[in-house]
Amino acid sequence: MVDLGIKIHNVEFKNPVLTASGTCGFGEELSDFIDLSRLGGIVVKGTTLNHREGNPYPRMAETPSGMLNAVGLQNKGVKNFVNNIYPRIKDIDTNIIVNVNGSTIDEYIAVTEQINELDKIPAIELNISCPNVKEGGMAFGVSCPSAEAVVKAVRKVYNKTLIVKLSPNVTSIAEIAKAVEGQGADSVSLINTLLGMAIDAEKRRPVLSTVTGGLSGPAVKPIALRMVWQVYNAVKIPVIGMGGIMNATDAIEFILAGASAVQIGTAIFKDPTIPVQVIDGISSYMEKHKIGSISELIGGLQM
Amino acid sequence: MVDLGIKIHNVEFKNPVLTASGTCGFGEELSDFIDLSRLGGIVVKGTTLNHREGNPYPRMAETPSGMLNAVGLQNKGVKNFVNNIYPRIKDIDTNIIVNVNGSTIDEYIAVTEQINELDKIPAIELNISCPNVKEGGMAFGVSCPSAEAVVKAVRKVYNKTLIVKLSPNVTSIAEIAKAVEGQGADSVSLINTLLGMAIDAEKRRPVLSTVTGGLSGPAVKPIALRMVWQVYNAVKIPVIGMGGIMNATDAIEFILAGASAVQIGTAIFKDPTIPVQVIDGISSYMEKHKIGSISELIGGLQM
Amino acid sequence: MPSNTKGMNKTVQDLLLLENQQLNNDNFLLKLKSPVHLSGILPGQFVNVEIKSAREIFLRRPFSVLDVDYQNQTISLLVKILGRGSKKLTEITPGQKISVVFPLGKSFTFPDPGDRVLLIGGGSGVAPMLFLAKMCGLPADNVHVLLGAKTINDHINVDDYLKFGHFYYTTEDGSKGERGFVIDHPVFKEQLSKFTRIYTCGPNPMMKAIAASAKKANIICEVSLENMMACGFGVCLCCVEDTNEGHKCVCTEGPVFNVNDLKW
Amino acid sequence: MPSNTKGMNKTVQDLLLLENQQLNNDNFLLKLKSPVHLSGILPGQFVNVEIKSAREIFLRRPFSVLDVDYQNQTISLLVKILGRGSKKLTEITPGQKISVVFPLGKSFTFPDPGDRVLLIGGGSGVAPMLFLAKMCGLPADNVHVLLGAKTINDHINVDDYLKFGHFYYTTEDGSKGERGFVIDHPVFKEQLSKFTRIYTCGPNPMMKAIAASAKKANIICEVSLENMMACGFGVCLCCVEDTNEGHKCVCTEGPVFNVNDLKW
Ligand SMILES: Cc1cc2nc3c(=O)[nH]c(=O)nc-3n(C[C@H](O)[C@H](O)[C@H](O)COP(=O)(O)OP(=O)(O)OC[C@H]3O[C@@H](n4cnc5c(N)ncnc54)[C@H](O)[C@@H]3O)c2cc1C
Ligand SMILES: Cc1cc2nc3c(=O)[nH]c(=O)nc-3n(C[C@H](O)[C@H](O)[C@H](O)COP(=O)(O)OP(=O)(O)OC[C@H]3O[C@@H](n4cnc5c(N)ncnc54)[C@H](O)[C@@H]3O)c2cc1C
Ligand SMILES: Cc1cc2nc3c(=O)[nH]c(=O)nc-3n(C[C@H](O)[C@H](O)[C@H](O)COP(=O)(O)O)c2cc1C
Ligand SMILES: Cc1cc2nc3c(=O)[nH]c(=O)nc-3n(C[C@H](O)[C@H](O)[C@H](O)COP(=O)(O)O)c2cc1C
Ligand code: FES
Ligand code: FES
Repeated sequence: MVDLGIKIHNVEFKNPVLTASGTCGFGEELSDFIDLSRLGGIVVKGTTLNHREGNPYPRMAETPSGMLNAVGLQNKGVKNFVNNIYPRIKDIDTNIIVNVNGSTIDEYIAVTEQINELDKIPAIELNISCPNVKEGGMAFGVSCPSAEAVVKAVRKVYNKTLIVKLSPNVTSIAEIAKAVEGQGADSVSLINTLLGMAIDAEKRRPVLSTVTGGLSGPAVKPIALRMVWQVYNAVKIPVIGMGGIMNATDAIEFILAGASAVQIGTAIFKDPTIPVQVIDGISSYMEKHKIGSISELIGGLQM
Repeated sequence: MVDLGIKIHNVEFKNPVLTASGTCGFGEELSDFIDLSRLGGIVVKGTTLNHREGNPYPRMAETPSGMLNAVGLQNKGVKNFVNNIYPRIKDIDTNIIVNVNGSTIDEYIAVTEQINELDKIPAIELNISCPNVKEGGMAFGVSCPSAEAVVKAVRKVYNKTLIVKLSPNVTSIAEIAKAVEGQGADSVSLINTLLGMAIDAEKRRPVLSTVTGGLSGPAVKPIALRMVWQVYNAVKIPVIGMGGIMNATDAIEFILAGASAVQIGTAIFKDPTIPVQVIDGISSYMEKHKIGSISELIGGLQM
Repeated sequence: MPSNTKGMNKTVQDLLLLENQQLNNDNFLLKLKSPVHLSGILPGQFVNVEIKSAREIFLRRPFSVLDVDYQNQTISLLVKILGRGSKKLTEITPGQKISVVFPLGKSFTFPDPGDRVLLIGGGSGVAPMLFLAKMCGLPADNVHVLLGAKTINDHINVDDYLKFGHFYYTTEDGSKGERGFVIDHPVFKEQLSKFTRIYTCGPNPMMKAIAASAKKANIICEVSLENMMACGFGVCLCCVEDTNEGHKCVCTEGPVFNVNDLKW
Repeated sequence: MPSNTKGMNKTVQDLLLLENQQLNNDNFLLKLKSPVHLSGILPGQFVNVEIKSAREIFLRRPFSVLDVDYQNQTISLLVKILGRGSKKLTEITPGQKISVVFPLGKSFTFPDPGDRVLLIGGGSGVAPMLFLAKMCGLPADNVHVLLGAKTINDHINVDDYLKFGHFYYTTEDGSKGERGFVIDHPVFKEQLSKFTRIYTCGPNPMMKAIAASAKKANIICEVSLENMMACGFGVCLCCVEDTNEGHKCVCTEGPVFNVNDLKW
């Protein structure tokens, strides 16, 4: 038996495969398809202080080997999560992580404080990289000072594991990673979606109601891998990698590039059993290559 | 008959379809496949002051709907271009544009000065965005001050049409575009390749000799479209769009987003007749939609 | 019978293509064999189909259930060629396997005994209407099915379903049935008040026109929407429709909606 | 006869797949019909094949020419399943069209009359060796063909070519011909000096070992390289091999190189 267990800061994961925020609902939606307790973790849909309706329809465009989305953080607000959702999902035998969002630093703080009260939430993923909201979101994640400010503020009110989710829409993601590490982030996760656009040539209109949206899926994998590798070489805290992972080989590539864990996003839309297939595939790979513990693979790229 | 003619600064193009630098050699290599005089223009392989061997093999990795390259500006230097290549290609009835590169500003100037002497080269494309060289290249294109410095220096020695080729590996491409416009660029072209990486999970090694390389092909189209649209809305000079164009519909999307002309790159590797197919496809589209002149389409996105 | 939300668990399965029959220019009937039972799949629900062989088709494509043979575990789809994905799907040959996620969405609310129902289908929206006619449990005299198309060649053969109700047709060029749109047909224009429920699936403009008349006449009306989907099972939030209660997911809270809940 | 560089213009054509024959576990013979004449295509040249039906195969795949029937305008390829692209290619059924760019690269330098040549093929490198044996214009007694494989099942049937030369085989497990690698075969190990030219195509380690012996014995040796390619016709500069004159494009300045030009 191979050992798939990893640790991010002080949270133990039975395996390094999590489902990505915004692509797995609150986990429950996948329970028909897979045994949720097999997952390393579930990062639930982005949560804000208040109820948000998100952006108008259409919110989606298919692109070569990928898709654009412009959901815009539709969610019923943190109160609803605490009162209605948390009780339903808290006993799933995996790590439930909440993806925390805000248009202002105060909102990030307010959401974090309420999540902090929830025993069974061992970590938050601070989303400073959502490209689909008018205020806040990605704006915080594309400059070092603003990224530092929000992480610093949240760190003050949160002493469990703080993961900061980085935007790929920057000149140097390694610098942003170092900046948030400097403010006490326990881990960074990357990448969020790349800002893209789709046009309907026949109608001569943008496809998305918001004109631009976030690109995800296999198309972005080469960029995501490069960024994980750059960030891994720049910071000491563990890196959680994602972007276009469709199978175990993709996941192993991210782990070799330096990811301690990976998240599966868009792939779930294609086939909600992929996260479990990835876990099984990593085991097989390790057996084939006689690797006893997944930690031997992390950053194991031979140069 | 529809009018496909466009003008960039004071260069007239019979149609808005050019072949992109590094993907069409010096044009000649395509002459078996297509009638070169049908093209709006040919942007020849990146040229440097001195002969460059480029990066070691392997230089290529296939990715989902795209590819990474790490050629690293292999070329025989500007002297060789002037003496051996220019005489062979100068009479092709299309606009031949030279893609100018340097590791230092002085090198950019030196190359430009030699190209400036060539009657039949109406424009240069200043490449400040090559991700595959250790010195210079993309470094110039990712910050406003360095982009301004090189454009300012080259502008002084060049009074034909100066196109500056921008890097997508930046937080705000619109700002870089405005900066180079401010230094007298006559046009901007975008996007160059996105920095990416590929890993061989079985060998646990990077696929490319240089670890990272430049991503191109349909995978990047949504990002390229978004950037063309952002830059079009930020500057007054004409924009030349590229990134993943595979057919006429793709080209029209770029034109609607604000491109006065487009370049076809990676698509040529799949099928060297694509540039001509794109020209014919744009004509058909215009006929179908009763558009007399291509200029009516430029930036014609209905919001 | 209430709308079905929990008939069987959602599942991803490789279904065997048994038949691929061209019905007319651009409509195909695909019959697929499932390795698992299909009990509880009801009219209005849909499946999400992977199209493997096509370059640059990344996401699955949703199709309504046209029919189910619960005993033989087969499911039929009506596929109209619209773009690249639907085209490729119609080119798959019997004997090949196709990955399908099912069952998805909520079914139509079944009529009460004594209801007189009008089912209106346009384009590929015919599929759920035929399945509903077959399954709704009303005597054929109380089931009236109005099908609209551009021209006679766009109508498919519905012989197998004629026993479940009275059928009416419109074409825009008058080549079959009444000339005009479905709302121009006498059964809709003149006899609407005879019906206690209307069900419809088809192009949005058609459904909106129907919904307006139904509201005016105060008749219960359910429509099946075809919003663009990425996942089909409620995790991506891409397929939303703006309703009186805010954005709702068409894939899980629909595709069937009571028009009174919509902002139409 | 000098090496061919300008036989016919390069072209992109849809070729009709006439035959797709499985030769053994993972080798297939594809015979394709061209709408244009094929004159001037010579051994060592290759074609670049589009693999349409496969998701996430973006670039074409290069394959050496195994044979040409100039009169009937057919071209044969030997395709060994290596990864996704070659696998998909072997699944295409006769009657379908495949887009192919050809002819690409330079051919082998043809031997002079009186030359005694040794042709050594390993794996799919067998293809250009068979074509060369057929085309080189020497009497069969002067053409010696040594083919290496892992085991007997990896050798393909070469009956059609036996008349063009003397054939020898090696397998790593001794199941056909001599046990060992090609360089362990007596014809190579003991009789090398009898040859005036060596041609080889196969895995790099094999070719490097052969090249080393050839250099030592001062015998002209040409190898055909299989570097990764994006375009196949000289525009991308991805396929370079480091030579004594710097980086050369394998697709246009090769794939055939004299080993003295390489940095091996
Ligand atoms: C719940 C539901 C049930 C459906 N039932 C049927 C059915 O029974 N029979 C049938 O033929 N079709 C049905 N459709 C529509 C079918 O999904 C689309 O025709 C198909 O996805 C188009 O794919 P394509 O690749 O051929 O088109 P593309 O080449 O992707 O696009 C062509 C056009 O179709 C539109 N389109 C693409 N994807 C979708 C999508 N997911 N939803 C709606 N429009 C889309 C695009 O905007 C574009 O204008 C249903 C759709 C939904 C959401
Ligand atoms: C000039 C030339 C002539 C060739 N002739 C033949 C022939 O006659 N018969 C034959 O079976 N094969 C031949 N090959 C090799 C053939 O091109 C590869 O086997 C094929 O491209 C693999 O594609 P794939 O999708 O199956 O593999 P992939 O799934 O893409 O990759 C599997 C493995 O193959 C390697 N590979 C992928 N693409 C290439 C490439 N373009 N060149 C070399 N290696 C590659 C990858 O590094 C990877 O390790 C030739 C190659 C060249 C360059
Ligand atoms: C429809 C959709 C919704 C998303 N919503 C969120 C979100 O709420 N919060 C967040 O941090 N990331 C969100 N993401 C980004 C993903 O979590 C992930 O970072 C990105 O999609 C890249 O991974 P992938 O290519 O595997 O999908 C969303 C992505 C998609 C496609
Ligand atoms: C193999 C290769 C070599 C390239 N060389 C150059 C170059 O020398 N100079 C340059 O400005 N861009 C170069 N590019 C970038 C292309 O010109 C173009 O900007 C990019 O590939 C995006 O367009 P595409 O997706 O249509 O290829 C190169 C691209 C490729 C794939
Ligand atoms: S399609 Fe994903 S939530 Fe409806
Ligand atoms: S493969 Fe493009 S230059 Fe050789």
